[in-house]
Amino acid sequence: MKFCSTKLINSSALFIGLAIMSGAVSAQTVKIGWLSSLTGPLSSAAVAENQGVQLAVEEINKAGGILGKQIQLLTRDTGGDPTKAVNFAQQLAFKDRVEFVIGPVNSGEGLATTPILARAGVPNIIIGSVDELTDATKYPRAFRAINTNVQWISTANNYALNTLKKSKVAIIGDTSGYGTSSAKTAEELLAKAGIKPVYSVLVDPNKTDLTDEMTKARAAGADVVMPWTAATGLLARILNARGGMGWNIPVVGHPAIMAPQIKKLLNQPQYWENTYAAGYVSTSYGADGKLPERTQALVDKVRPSYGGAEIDVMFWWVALGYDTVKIIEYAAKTAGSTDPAAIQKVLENTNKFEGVYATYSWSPTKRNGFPDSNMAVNTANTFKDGSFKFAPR
Amino acid sequence: MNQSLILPVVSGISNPLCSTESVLAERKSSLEAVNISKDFDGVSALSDVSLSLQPGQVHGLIGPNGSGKTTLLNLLSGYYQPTTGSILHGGLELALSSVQRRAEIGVARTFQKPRLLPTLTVLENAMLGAWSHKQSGFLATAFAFPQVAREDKQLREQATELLHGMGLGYAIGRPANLLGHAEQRFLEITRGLLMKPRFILLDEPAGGLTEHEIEHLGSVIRTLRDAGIGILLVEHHTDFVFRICDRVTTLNVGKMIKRGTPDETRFDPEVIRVYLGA
Amino acid sequence: MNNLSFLSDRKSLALALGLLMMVTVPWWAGNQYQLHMAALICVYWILISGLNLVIGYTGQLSIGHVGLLSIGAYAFAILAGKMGWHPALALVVAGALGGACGLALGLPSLRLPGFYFAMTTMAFALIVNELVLAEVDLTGGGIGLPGPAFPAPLDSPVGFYYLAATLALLVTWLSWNIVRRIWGLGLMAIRDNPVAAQAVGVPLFRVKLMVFVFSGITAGVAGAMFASLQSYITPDTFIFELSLFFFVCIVIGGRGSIVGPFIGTVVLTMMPELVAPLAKLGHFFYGLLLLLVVLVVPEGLGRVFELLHERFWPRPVHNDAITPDLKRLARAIKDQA
Amino acid sequence: MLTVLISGLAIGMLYASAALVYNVMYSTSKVLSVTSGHLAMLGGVFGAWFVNTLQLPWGLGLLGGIAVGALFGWLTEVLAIRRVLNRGEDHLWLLSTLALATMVQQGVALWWGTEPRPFPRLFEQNFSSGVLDQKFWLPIGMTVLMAIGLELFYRRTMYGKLFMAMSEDAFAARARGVPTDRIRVMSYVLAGGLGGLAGFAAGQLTFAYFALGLTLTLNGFIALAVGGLGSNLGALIGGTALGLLSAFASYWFGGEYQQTFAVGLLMVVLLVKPAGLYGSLKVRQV
Repeated sequence: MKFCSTKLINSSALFIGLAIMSGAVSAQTVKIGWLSSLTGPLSSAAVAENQGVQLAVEEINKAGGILGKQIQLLTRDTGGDPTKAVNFAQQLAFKDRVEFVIGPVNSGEGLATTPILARAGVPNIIIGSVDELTDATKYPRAFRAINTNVQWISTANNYALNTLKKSKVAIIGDTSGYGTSSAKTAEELLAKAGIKPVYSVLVDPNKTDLTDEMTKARAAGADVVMPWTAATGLLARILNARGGMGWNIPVVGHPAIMAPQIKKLLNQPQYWENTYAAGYVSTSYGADGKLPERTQALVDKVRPSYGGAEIDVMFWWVALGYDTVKIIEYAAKTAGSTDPAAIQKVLENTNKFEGVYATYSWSPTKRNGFPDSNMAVNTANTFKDGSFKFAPR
Repeated sequence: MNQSLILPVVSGISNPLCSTESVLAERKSSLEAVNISKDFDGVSALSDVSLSLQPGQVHGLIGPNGSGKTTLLNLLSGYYQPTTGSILHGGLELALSSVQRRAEIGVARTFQKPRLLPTLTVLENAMLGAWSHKQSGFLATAFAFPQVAREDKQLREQATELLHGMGLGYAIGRPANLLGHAEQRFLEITRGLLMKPRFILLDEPAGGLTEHEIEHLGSVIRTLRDAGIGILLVEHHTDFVFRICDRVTTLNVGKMIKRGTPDETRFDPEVIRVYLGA
Repeated sequence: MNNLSFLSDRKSLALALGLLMMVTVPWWAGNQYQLHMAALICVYWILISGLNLVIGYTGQLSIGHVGLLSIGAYAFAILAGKMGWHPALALVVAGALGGACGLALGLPSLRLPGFYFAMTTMAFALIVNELVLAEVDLTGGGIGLPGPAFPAPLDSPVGFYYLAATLALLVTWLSWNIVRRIWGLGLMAIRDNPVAAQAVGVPLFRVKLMVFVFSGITAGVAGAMFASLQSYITPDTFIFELSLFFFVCIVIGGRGSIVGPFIGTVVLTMMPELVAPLAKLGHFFYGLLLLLVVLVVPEGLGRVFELLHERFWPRPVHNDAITPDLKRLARAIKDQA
Repeated sequence: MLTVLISGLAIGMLYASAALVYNVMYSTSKVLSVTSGHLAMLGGVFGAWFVNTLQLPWGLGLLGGIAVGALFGWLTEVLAIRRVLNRGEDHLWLLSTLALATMVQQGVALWWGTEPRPFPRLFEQNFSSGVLDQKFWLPIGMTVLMAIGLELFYRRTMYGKLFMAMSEDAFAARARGVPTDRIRVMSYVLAGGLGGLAGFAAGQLTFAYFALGLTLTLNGFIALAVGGLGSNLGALIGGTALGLLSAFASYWFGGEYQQTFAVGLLMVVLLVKPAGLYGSLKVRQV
């Protein structure tokens, strides 16, 4: 008994010691927590974003860091599991005492971590697209860098309805969390435009063949198919079904349908034609075949890590990751400190901060920094070196 | 249903032609198999066998391998249900009732190969026998109502007493998987006794025991008999059977070929022919 | 590990120590993160100690309890969140609902042989997730629901921890009461030798069902606490691997033990947090652990300590012959009646 | 509508093949291995790896897929079955195979990635051939062949007869001098090979995807339980029923309730006829 009680005291002393130490460390560095899902499902986006984050941190540290302090990046691999994400969020906020948190990548995790980080008062750069993630009153220090799901969907809808002049929409979502919610949002937005989808279905992301659904869509008289799922397998099967049926109608939907790995899953390359998705001005080749110079500059910086070869990931993930750190740098420099309140003040009065991925503006009432004007529609099969051509207008 | 009624040991009860009231008394308390037949998918294992197990009587059941001894025992204890015929206790039809129901009525049994809980102690194995007449329910136990502890203590003492009585006192805290063969057999009988049985069916209890241990087994069985418990003894060890049984039933290929006192059985030519040998 | 023999001094000392540790966690936990982990362990344990009766004692291998956890969590989030009930009430209802679903699942499945049962429970977990996703209006579908906090003072990390710890202790106490009495013997008889269990009159199905419903209730309560602790629940929280985790905690802890699975829960919950590489390996690691335990010490790690114990303090095995004390036997039988 | 039928049939036959794999392992060991579905997953993933990554001709890829499956089958027997059966506690094999299944699934996820990857086209065929597409007919044909092959194997060959003898009564077989341990190993290798074959045949349907295993383990089991444990005909029928059910269910009601329907089928069958259509759950306790 006695022995153990002393042990207990020791242990508590140890913990206190740790706490002090961590406090001491944070004196010379700026700690940024990076909740990433580098493994597990949907890791591809996270891996690409991680490139950008790492690059930005190296740059800034080479250039002398933020406010003379080196950035200490604490990467935590959540494996896409919300429970782990919550644990790590707690760890970063209360054990490691980070000044900023980037992420997490998946909305499912973000929905769980954002309230926690808000309670801890840690400024949080949101890179999940689900709309519920930001709320100026509930999560005053959560600022979204990525576009919202609504922006994606409305961009796609807008293109389908107004540019392609299609009105008989078939919506295909998957039964995963993201799929169900997106399909729902898509229907609501269409309803706003006074359009009711002629056909709408949710399918299992691992369903082996989409011919039935596509046949029904055709039977329903659809003239455009809008898939809302991030599951590459499913997207590829939709395109394969369309190709197999020889049914040449446009497919407009989630950016994942432009992902290079889709190409590999297609029965024939031409099945990728007449396929469009919401994308970004920053990662689209202009009429002159050039990228915006900020993007081009970043591409050149990243190139070496690809051994000079072509970039085989969607480059906007990299750009987004890069920007998240740059936003933090900008906020800290402008505020002259890493005091959370000051950071919030700066960020919510940000007008047109020019990043690579987008030009961000937040206000005291607005936490979604990504402007509609930066959205674009790309043609899927124009993937080249990480970016795309604009869809025909 | 818990109190086992104990009748005085009447000798030579089983003469079918005796006064009606004693017949009723028997009926009331005996465990009877009446014209039982059992087929296993078409193959007959028992046909038209009757057996009446009286309280305070040791009833031997002998016969060559595959003559249906264990089948009959399984029918009495409820693991099988008879194809035809009935199993009665005190005029109560049991043929279709579950094993558990018979445990409640007070039919205990042991197995050819003792079935104990290896990781539990001797005491715990014995206590398990008290299941069917314990009073404390699941919730009462979960919330540790006082009477639960009281009952537990009581069962513990009963088990301890019985174990000492059976001569297992020295092993009381030992896990069952460390027990010798004889110890296992005796422990299984003790578990049966914790059931407050009216009848206990022993499936080859002397199997694998030394002469000395068989002696002890015999004295134990006699003690149980004197306590008014009816004992069915399925055994190959015939002179042991003839030594302690009051009645002996002999089976051969699923049919009863002899029922009588040990002496009648021992010198019955048919029994000698099919089983005992010259 | 033998729960029926009365607590020896060493055991009660350990117990006292354990309690002291639990009560003092908020003091020696360096920060809120450690407190969160402690609370998480308690919440997991609420479920696992109930599940332990099913798996560890009755030997029914349920790999679907994440489904019951999910039901409890959503019930709590919907009642206390959307409908604005008092969290305490919602907690109770979540437990009751968990129990009801346990009953609904147990009725058809508990009669089935082991593998059939395991697969059915697993399928149940999948179905629950499927329905949660489908019933968008009720559960928020893929977006999920916020898990409401308890009223002050239970809304603070310390307060919540004490709530969780109290419930964990309560459930532990309940299951301990079960296993140390004759009921525990009945359960283990079902696990180790159903035939013998029948012979002494244990109604296999009824008892299995009772225990399973009990575990359903604890799972429901755990779910409610989980929702509140996580502060937000989505379907991707309740993955099959979580079931596997509960399962592994019990199996490596040791069948027929309460302490073992508890240690298992603590260690397995902390390990990925402490040892980063394991987080990468993820569930591969659980698989490996499970395999090692099954192959090396199927009785669970608890058994290892027993073996060591017997190694250093061997219990004297003097083989005296059986010599019945017939008078005592006769008396004992009479006294019983 | 026809495509619903065919795709349902194809996926159903894949389930059936998983059920066959269950049966082969069960016949000699009375073990239902959780790894049954993962064998097919391995066949698909390694098939794709051999052909797409290593650029082997698909014939070799096929052999490779079968080999990997057989290897893992053998591994299952050695690691998860042999020692556990000697212990004779009937629940342990469930734990050990579950453990092994988890390990192989996570291992493949770490090595191969969690995104589905393409599987090579085996025969020259126009992609617009709809219901005649090889991606449907390969798994269907292959599973039927497997079932017939197994029946012939059991009836005609010496080893097949030994398998049967063992599944009838292992002790008696051992007593009659059948090398039961060796036969058991063989059955697991055979099961592994068949699983790999099935996974390869269905590769174009499922893509090379790490999570296929658990799905097949569950649905294959449902097919097995519906058709009846130990019966290959039952496996085919159960698989077909399940495949068509989920196909039409998701065609009429959308994909949200697929699993619910599948398990509904299982529950109904188990309640009405616990032994399944053609099976026999022999439970002799005393």
